[in-house]
Amino acid sequence: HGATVRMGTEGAYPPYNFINDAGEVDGFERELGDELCARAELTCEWVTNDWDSIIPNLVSGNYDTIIAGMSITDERKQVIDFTENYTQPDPSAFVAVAGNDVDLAGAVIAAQAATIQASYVAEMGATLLEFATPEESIAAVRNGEADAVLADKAFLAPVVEAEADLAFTGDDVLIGGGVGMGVRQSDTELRDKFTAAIQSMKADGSLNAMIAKWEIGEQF
Amino acid sequence: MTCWDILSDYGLRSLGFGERLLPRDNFTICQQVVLIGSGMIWNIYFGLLALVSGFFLAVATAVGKSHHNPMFRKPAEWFIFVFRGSPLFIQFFFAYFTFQSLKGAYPIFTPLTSAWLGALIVLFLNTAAYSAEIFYGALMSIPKGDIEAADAYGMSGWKRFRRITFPTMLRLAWPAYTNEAIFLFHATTLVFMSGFPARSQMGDALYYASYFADKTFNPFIPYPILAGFFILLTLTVIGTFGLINKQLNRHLPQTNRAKIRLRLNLIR
Amino acid sequence: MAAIFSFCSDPASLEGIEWLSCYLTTGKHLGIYWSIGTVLLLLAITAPVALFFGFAGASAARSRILPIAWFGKGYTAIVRGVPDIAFFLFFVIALDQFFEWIRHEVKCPDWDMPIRQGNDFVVCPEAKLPLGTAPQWVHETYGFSLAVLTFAIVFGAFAANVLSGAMRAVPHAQLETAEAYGMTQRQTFWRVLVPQMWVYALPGLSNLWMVLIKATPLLFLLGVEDIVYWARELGATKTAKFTDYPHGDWRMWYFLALLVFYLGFTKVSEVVLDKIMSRLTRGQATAAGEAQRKAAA
Amino acid sequence: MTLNSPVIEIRNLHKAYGALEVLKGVDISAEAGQVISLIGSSGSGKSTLLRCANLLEDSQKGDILFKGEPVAWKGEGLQRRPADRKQLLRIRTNLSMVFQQFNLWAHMTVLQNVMEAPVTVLGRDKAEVEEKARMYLDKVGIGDKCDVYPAQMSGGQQQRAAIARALCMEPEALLFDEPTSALDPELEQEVVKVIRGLAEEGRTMMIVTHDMRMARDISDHVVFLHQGLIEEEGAPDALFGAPKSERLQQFLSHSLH
Amino acid sequence: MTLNSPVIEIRNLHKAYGALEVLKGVDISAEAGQVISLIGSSGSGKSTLLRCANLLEDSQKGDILFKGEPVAWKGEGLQRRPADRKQLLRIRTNLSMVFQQFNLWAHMTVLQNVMEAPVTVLGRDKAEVEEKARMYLDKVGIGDKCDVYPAQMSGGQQQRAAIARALCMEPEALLFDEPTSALDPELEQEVVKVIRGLAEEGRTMMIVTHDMRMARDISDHVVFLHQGLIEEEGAPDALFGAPKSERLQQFLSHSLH
Ligand SMILES: Nc1ncnc2c1ncn2[C@@H]1O[C@H](COP(=O)(O)OP(=O)(O)OP(=O)(O)O)[C@@H](O)[C@H]1O
Ligand SMILES: Nc1ncnc2c1ncn2[C@@H]1O[C@H](COP(=O)(O)OP(=O)(O)OP(=O)(O)O)[C@@H](O)[C@H]1O
Ligand SMILES: [Mg+2]
Ligand SMILES: [Mg+2]
Repeated sequence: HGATVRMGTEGAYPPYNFINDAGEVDGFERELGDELCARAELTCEWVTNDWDSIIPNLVSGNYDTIIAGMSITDERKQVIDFTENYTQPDPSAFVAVAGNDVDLAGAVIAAQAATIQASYVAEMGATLLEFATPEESIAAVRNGEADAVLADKAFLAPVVEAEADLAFTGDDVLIGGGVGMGVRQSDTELRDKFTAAIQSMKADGSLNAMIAKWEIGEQF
Repeated sequence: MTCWDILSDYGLRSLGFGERLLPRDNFTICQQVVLIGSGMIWNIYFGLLALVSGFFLAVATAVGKSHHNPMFRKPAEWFIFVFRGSPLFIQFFFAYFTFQSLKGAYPIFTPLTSAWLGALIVLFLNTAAYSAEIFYGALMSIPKGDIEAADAYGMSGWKRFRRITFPTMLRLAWPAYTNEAIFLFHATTLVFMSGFPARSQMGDALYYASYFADKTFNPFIPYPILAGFFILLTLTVIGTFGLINKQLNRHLPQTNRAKIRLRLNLIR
Repeated sequence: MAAIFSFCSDPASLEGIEWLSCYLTTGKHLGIYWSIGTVLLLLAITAPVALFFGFAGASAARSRILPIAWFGKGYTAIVRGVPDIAFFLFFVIALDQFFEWIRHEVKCPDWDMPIRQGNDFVVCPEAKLPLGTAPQWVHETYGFSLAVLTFAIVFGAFAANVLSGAMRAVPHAQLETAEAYGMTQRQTFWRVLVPQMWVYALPGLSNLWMVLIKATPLLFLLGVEDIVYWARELGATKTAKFTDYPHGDWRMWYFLALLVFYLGFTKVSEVVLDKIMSRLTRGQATAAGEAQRKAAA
Repeated sequence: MTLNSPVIEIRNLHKAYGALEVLKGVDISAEAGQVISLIGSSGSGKSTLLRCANLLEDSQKGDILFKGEPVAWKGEGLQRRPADRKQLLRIRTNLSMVFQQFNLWAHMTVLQNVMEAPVTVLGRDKAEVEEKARMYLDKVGIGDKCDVYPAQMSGGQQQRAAIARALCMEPEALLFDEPTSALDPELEQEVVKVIRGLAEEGRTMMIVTHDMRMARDISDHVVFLHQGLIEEEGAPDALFGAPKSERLQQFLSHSLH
Repeated sequence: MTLNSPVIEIRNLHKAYGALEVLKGVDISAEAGQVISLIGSSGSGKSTLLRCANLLEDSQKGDILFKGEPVAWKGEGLQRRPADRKQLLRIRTNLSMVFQQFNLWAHMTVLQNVMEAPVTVLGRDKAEVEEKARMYLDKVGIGDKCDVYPAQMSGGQQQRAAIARALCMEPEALLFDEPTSALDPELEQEVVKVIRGLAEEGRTMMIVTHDMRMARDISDHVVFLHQGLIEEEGAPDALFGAPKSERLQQFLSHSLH
């Protein structure tokens, strides 16, 4: 096998990435990442890092890729490079207490701080309530602090499924341009290797199978 | 857009005045300085109010802890122990949780779940506990002759405390208390970081600094700006506390104070 | 996954205490137990190093050689000014880059590409700290050492302030006497000033220790997993899809456990500090010495 | 409180520091206007006795009466403490002490030191007290040092400030612990004069001193303390003129000329 | 350094605390084995003079010579400081001082206090020093208090510990600031004996005292300080027997019997 590549992830965003019962990184991106590494003939090591400092640490060389459910946006592209996206643009969705009809434009809406969803809520004119973790933003809806929460649909779906008193509300919104792997801009070689691997997975359908398995959303 | 425009648009953004939306692209240094500076309003608000109110509770608690009667001593000891013994973010967590259930039961408690009041209460209790321990330590190192003379002249209770014990305690505690004041101002950065939610993007200096760090992905601009603001704030605190310290130590012979200076003595 | 208890192979069928004992011994929970050790180790190393920095800073601030005095004063004033969290958000990265840059200059003199490429910081592979090929534990150890260094720098500044206050609190007559007996400044410093200053310094230092204990969650900003990270992670709502042990929002219970841990740790610290303090105040003409005497009488 | 009862009365007082027994049963009584001198070698327990009389130290056995009113105790032996705080304060405001180590409050100027207790404890008028304080400071010869801090004064000046502080309380009884130890003979005479004046005003005094001449000059009654017990006591002329106990004879042999 | 030069010589010494001029030109010289007493009223500058001699205070004008070697200065007036730290240390190790307020080191037991300087400054053998320290402590009568802290001793005991500490240095010259102020006459005689013994060994001493009898008994030369100047000096018999200046006559009138 070839060079060692350190894969940086957050480990707190199921189904994309989370820590399983054994204490290891698991989820859609873990499976995907391992497969991509195999195809690109690289040895991969998994590293968890706080969301807030995940890009600075990549840029500074503490790991080589970000594979953490990170949507490709223009802002981010100014600082790091992305591989080709490995999910379709992922819809975000509102969740409120079941049975409550929320007027989203005038409501208090919770979101995780420093996410594209937080920016979106600020722009749509609703009162934004920012929490440090996605967990807290859902808890705010449960206990009435906020009328609704906006987050990735794939993240919310299992929660709504498990809890009867929460339900989707309003229309889904499309923010961001699908999820890709982030690499340093100077690391074009690595980016191309992974893009090639992703393309090959798209071509043989194995990526769609994985997306279906983890219920990530639309397929290619 | 000139820097003046930015100042009028965002100078009071942390309080909800000015532009509704935060800047989203083409970030300038000026924007970062103005917004982070605007956030400092909250840090100063929390720090100052908690410090001043906490001082009184701290003195009372320190006296309670040094009291021979367990009725006063025990509660003081427990208060100090619990608030000094647990991390601030856990205190924020439980306070937020408690305030929420209070609010559920009685609507008058609604303001408690907002940072301006809820977090202030937590910071107030927290700094009171830390300061109380400092004051208690100072109480314990007061020269016994001073207290003895007061006793012998029939000074007791409040009088002895106000005239003899308290000034000496303050003098001895001051350097450590200065540290505590600084820690408190630093701790105010945790309010929106891990305690209370920020509403409509009204946050403190760290909130805006991390907003910019998150948008520009460059930690080397917003955080040093934040650090710069805090250094200014801290120097102000150190300066103010230093003036008070001079006042507290005015009885020490001036010549001696200047004279006894020792060289760097790291190696024996 | 190798479970500790044999009956844990099918968690869904378990209940009550058996479920709990399986739950609490998952690999994830072993992570939090392990991190307790990490935190304790961090404190055990940081405290003496920070004390040393503080001592050096306080001594420097007293120095007669002006540049040294300025350095000491500047260090205590500036470093105390920056919230530790801000330190961890940018200073550590800068420190890390600084080390790598030095290594780069030494190890790769013929490197022709710029170190700053746009936003990226690129040094030659041999200069990376730790090497890109190093196993994960080396990376964690490195992050850990950076954390120790940063904590020591930050808390050293506060310790310096406490210590220089304590040095000033030692009655002047005590030092003067030593000088009168022909002790050199160094001897006066080590034989009289330093032993006597602890009584005045200990309350402030113990406060610093208490603050330091609670600063460990910052470790995660450096990629070192500490107990608070794990408590947040473990306490969050778990849906059946991603775990064999689904549960609701249990952060409350995990935070309670953390609370107990911190309070216990504080208690132990207090007992030890009290012991030291009562040793220091024995026979002294202070309120504490007097209380001690009256209590022993 | 009977009319003729002594102002200070100490009965069978026992006091130990840990295992070290310092006072082993001491009886002393001082009537109004009386001056009692305590003499004895260093470490014999003189300071301790004064401090017990002022209730600064807890004693283990025996009674202390102030104007016939016995101090109320609670607890036994090493646990014995004064029971009544009000009583304690009442006694102390009527009893001023000059400490062997002066114990001036370091954070106050000399004038503040002197004014402190009359103003805060007795609640006297500030302007009046200041006038008095300056008068007493003049009396002991340091009227020009009103605004300096104790650390800026010579030993003798500090001692005089401590005396002025005690005088300014104008208490019924005064306890002096070696009040002239740091003073030259001239000033000592001044202090002796002051003490005489106080006695004439009817104030009661207990004075610890190493100066036999002073003890002889000013006291109505002299007590010789030896190893925690009263070895001998009596009128100064009798005691100094014809000491009975061997120990006292030896002690005095060094100071008589 | 000439052979017969005085051990301590002070020439035209001026010293002020801020605006307060304390010494206004004092000359004193003490030859080997000589005992010089300094008398004078409280606040006249006696302690200040001793402290200047020991270089604990910076003086503004005048010279200080130790065994003929003048102290090197740098700076002028209020900025004048000793220039040579080595010299400073050399002088101080040969010169021990007993302070008016004793200044025992609070964090050390009595024995440690006495042993400290000989061991760390002179680098003497610890076991030997301990033996000597115990000997000196016995000599001043507090051999049983070796292991207590200063705060646990009576005033006189602390003073004796301070004397033992100075003696244990076995220096060429000693400066005593009211070494018997807290001692009873009996102990005072002991101390006088000790001082005589030291003088016989050839050690030089300067003693500040308020005890005229002691000054007369032990000194070779007495200096009367008044308002920062030497008002009169001479052999004790001459000075005490027939004081010339009016001020001294008045001063002594109080202590002569
Ligand atoms: N640190 C100081 N700062 C200012 N003035 C001082 C200081 N120390 C002493 N003085 C003043 O200097 C004068 C001389 O003081 P010094 O201690 O030398 O007197 P002294 O002759 O030893 O008197 P005593 O017999 O009372 O000890 C006094 O008037 C005193 O107030
Ligand atoms: N705080 C204390 N702890 C323990 N022992 C003490 C304490 N204070 C005094 N002593 C001891 O008690 C004894 C009597 O002390 P005290 O101070 O009463 O003596 P004194 O008669 O006043 O002597 P002096 O004339 O030297 O002042 C001494 O042996 C002393 O060592
Ligand atoms: Mg005494
Ligand atoms: Mg003096």
